[in-house]
Amino acid sequence: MQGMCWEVVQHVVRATGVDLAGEDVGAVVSNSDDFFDCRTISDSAITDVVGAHFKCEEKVAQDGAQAVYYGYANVASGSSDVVLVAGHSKESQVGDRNLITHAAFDPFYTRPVGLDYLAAAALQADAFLRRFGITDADLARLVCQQRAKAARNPLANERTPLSPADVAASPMLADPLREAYVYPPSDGAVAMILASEDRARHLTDKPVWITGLGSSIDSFFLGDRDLSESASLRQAAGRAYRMANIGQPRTAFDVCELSDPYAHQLPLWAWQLGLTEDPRQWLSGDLARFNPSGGSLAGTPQVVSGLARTAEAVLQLRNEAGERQIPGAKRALAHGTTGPAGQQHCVVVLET
Amino acid sequence: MAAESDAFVVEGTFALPYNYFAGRVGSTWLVALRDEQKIYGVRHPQTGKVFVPPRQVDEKDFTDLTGDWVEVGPEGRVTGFTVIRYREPYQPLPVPFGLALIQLDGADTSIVHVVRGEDLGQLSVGRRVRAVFARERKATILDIAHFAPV
Amino acid sequence: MPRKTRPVAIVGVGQTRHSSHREDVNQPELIHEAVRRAIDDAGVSLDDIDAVVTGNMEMFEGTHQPDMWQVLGNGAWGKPCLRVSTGGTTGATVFGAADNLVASGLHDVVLAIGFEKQQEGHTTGGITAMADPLWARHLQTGALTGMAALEVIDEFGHERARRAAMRYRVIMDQHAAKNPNAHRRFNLSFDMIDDLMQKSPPLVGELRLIHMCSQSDGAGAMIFASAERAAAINRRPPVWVQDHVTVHREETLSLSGVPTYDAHGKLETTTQRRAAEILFARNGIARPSEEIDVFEMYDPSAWWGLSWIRDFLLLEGDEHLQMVERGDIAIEGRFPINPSGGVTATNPIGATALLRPLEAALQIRGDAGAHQVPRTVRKALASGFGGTLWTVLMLLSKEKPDA
Amino acid sequence: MPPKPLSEELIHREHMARFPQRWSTGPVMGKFLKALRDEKRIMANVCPRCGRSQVPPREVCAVCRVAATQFEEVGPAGTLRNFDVVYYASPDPVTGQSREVPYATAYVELDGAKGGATFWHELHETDMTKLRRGLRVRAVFEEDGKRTGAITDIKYFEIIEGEA
Repeated sequence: MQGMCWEVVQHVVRATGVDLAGEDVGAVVSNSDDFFDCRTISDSAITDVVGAHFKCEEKVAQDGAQAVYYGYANVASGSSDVVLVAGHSKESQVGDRNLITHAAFDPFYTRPVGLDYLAAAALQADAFLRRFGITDADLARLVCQQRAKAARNPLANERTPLSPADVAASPMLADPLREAYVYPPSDGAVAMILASEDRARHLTDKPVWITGLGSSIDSFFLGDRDLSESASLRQAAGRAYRMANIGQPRTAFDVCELSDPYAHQLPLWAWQLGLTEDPRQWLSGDLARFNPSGGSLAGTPQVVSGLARTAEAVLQLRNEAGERQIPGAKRALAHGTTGPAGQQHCVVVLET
Repeated sequence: MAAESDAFVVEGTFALPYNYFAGRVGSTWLVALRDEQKIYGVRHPQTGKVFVPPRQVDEKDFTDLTGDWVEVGPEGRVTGFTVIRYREPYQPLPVPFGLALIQLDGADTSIVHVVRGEDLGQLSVGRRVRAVFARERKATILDIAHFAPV
Repeated sequence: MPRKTRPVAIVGVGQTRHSSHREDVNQPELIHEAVRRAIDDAGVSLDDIDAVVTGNMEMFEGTHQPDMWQVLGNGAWGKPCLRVSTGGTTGATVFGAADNLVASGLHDVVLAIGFEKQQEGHTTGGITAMADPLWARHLQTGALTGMAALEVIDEFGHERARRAAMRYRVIMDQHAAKNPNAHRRFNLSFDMIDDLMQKSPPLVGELRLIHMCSQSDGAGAMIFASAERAAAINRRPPVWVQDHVTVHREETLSLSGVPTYDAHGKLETTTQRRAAEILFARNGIARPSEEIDVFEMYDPSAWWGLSWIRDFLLLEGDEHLQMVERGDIAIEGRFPINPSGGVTATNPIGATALLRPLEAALQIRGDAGAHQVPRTVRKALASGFGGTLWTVLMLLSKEKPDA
Repeated sequence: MPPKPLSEELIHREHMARFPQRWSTGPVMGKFLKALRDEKRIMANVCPRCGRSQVPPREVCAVCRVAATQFEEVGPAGTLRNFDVVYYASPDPVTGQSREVPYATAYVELDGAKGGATFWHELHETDMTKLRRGLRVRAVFEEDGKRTGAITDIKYFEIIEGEA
């Protein structure tokens, strides 16, 4: 785990020339989860590798986009000029991820009936697909398309191409979610340097600016929500777009990196983000700019998913995304989600 | 210098004991399941909205909801469902089993519970179901053993 | 001068009555009590809150991503809600995050929440789970260690050290007796010191049961606002966040307090001393014990509390022992520490490091009731402790900091 | 209908959370554990900048923020720098079971370790009044065939009688 973090921290240190040993980094915002790590104070395991020995380190224990949100606040508050955001998660450590997310349900009303995030996602998929008449074949096509993108992304966990026949043979886990519609258990770490305008211009000749941030949380009980949509994502997006002065989200972004650990969430989020008015039609359109990385579905640990999506968006805007590069990308949207069936959402708008 | 080949995997366990408290509001609901075989909701004094499971306040406006308990169900309609086909130690039934959102008669929100008693392929939105209480009840939500089609 | 885009005020606080057992409420309901009181204290409505920062340590209650469930009571529905978690320092990290969120301009009014319901889990087992599973988990015993005691005993002698630690503990208990929200109140008196030194059951080495912090159920909430919003809310005298400093350290030391060494083989400083040096230098405080009017310290045990007085106040020699022996740290003393009774009295861990600045804010407002210190409090210091001897130090001020 | 009174009986539910774990040692810790298992040797790693030892080894030197790459054998004897005598029985999160008390844990400065680095382990001694800082102690290894590549391949440390 420490090795994994050190690798990504070294990468950003080399890329930016930030002096980790000196006073350059004012604060570290770490991002991890005690339950996935099965370790109280999961950040104490990585204090040394993120360079926080005798320094400020603060852990955001939600999806990584929230860590970006807080990292931004840390810089904008004036307290730090340079903030290292570093997230890690090793889902391989607990053999069965569902054991962990089951524990997110309250002990009296929702745990005894056997809920976990997979079951919650299935209930959401049921509601959303039914509302729009989206079929198993539609999702299968989407997943094959997205896997083909992942095959061009050397950072993706699952890069094996999928055919519709493979998907059809994929076992149904919880109707309508097949195994192929669920992200594989994944390990990973992500690091990112956030800096004030002055410092950013010194650290890189290709800074990417955070111009919009929005976050919101919905009700906990699944039966309190309309699972075929997401009020909190609409709120989060509205806030981010207001901050970034975006009036027409549908045409505003060259690249959208959305946290889609379950396949049906990509059209659902795209719709609730205002990127399309009709998610069914959207599925048959040109999806090149949506998750060119292959998305979370190709295997990003849930905890760092939004941080990884943000990092992908940054690579795109820096024109450093290799084979998956969207030419001339100027403005990107990155998104993260926490909790059962997307209870909480965080939206980040990035521009060159 | 350590090499990649020096790494190996150690198998182990993480285990800790817990003791959860339902609180007075939750206990009221659970005791009613056990002793009365009745399902209650809590009604918002202004909007009249009936919430199940019960909760102390409306999260959106902090209105106290504990003053007006209304009986709901035992019948209701399925508002969404899945069929669970993967196995976990914490599941209440052997797989496959139906897991459904059920809006009990008189309630404005749905609860999640298990459905059995018919071909799972027949499970559908709008389906009328009825709470089947367990013979031995222990003040848990599984005092409703499952929901069955009416 | 601390650098800050804009000043931030504390406009309302609320806490539960802390207790060993709260079977009558579930987790969101316990949080709700504190949140409701903070909102009432500030005289605002739920709609006035722009964002929420919350924190606890999920292994204590065994709830993964607990903020998801907590939304039933914490007021975060439909709002940005950040959860930070850094062990014992969690509440202080919540404090810092709320301050940063307002100072950044992202939000004008932020609700900060710390919470723990220790009764639902095993506190010591939960803390032990912080240790690396491959080399330390079978050795650690939560936050229990006698090494802090051993250090003080080695330096000042068995009799003086043990007596000073117990005197510190008795003073804390006398403070707790004046605080209706405090969890443990034993009515200890100085004439019981000899007896306690002999008879309180040992936990680890010279760390005895009476020295150690409690395990409490409780929550605290504070409302932070920009100067403009604070002026508009204006129900209580505003308390200003002057500054906060976080100093973490590597994990290899665990909680022992064994000294480590820097790159040159010299004894490293402590995170307490380092945080104090940064904070005081940045805020022009040359004589902390004279310029600061009250200190709410996260004292997980009487031994640590005693020992850290020296580090936090940048003292040398036995000055800290003398302060305790003379009674300087009592409510009516020259440098009151923990008029609330502190952490040996009350410890809902995720809330504890937020309760420190919360109590400090009450002292500045003059609203602490029976445990109000008998003087005008202009500057109040508060500390958080957690992780592997991590420190957060917070400075609150009656006067609005210069822009 | 009269309002329903809230329950006087308060319901609780006991639960043992149990998660199977697959801890990856990584190369650095892996090398340390394999040396215990295969060679009964305690390997520290050393910071290339400041030269301080770390036992167990870490990926980096936290002070210098550089990768710590070189390994050196330390111990098996050393000097007791600090210790705890534990009387309080707490659950072991690896098993969920309560531990037997009293037991002692020790911070040992192993011979050859630089920069004051100490190593934390169990100290086996039935007479707790003997314990004091500065005592000479040594690692006692698990017998051949029983070592598994775990920190417990060192069974405990024991006092070396007669050595100051």
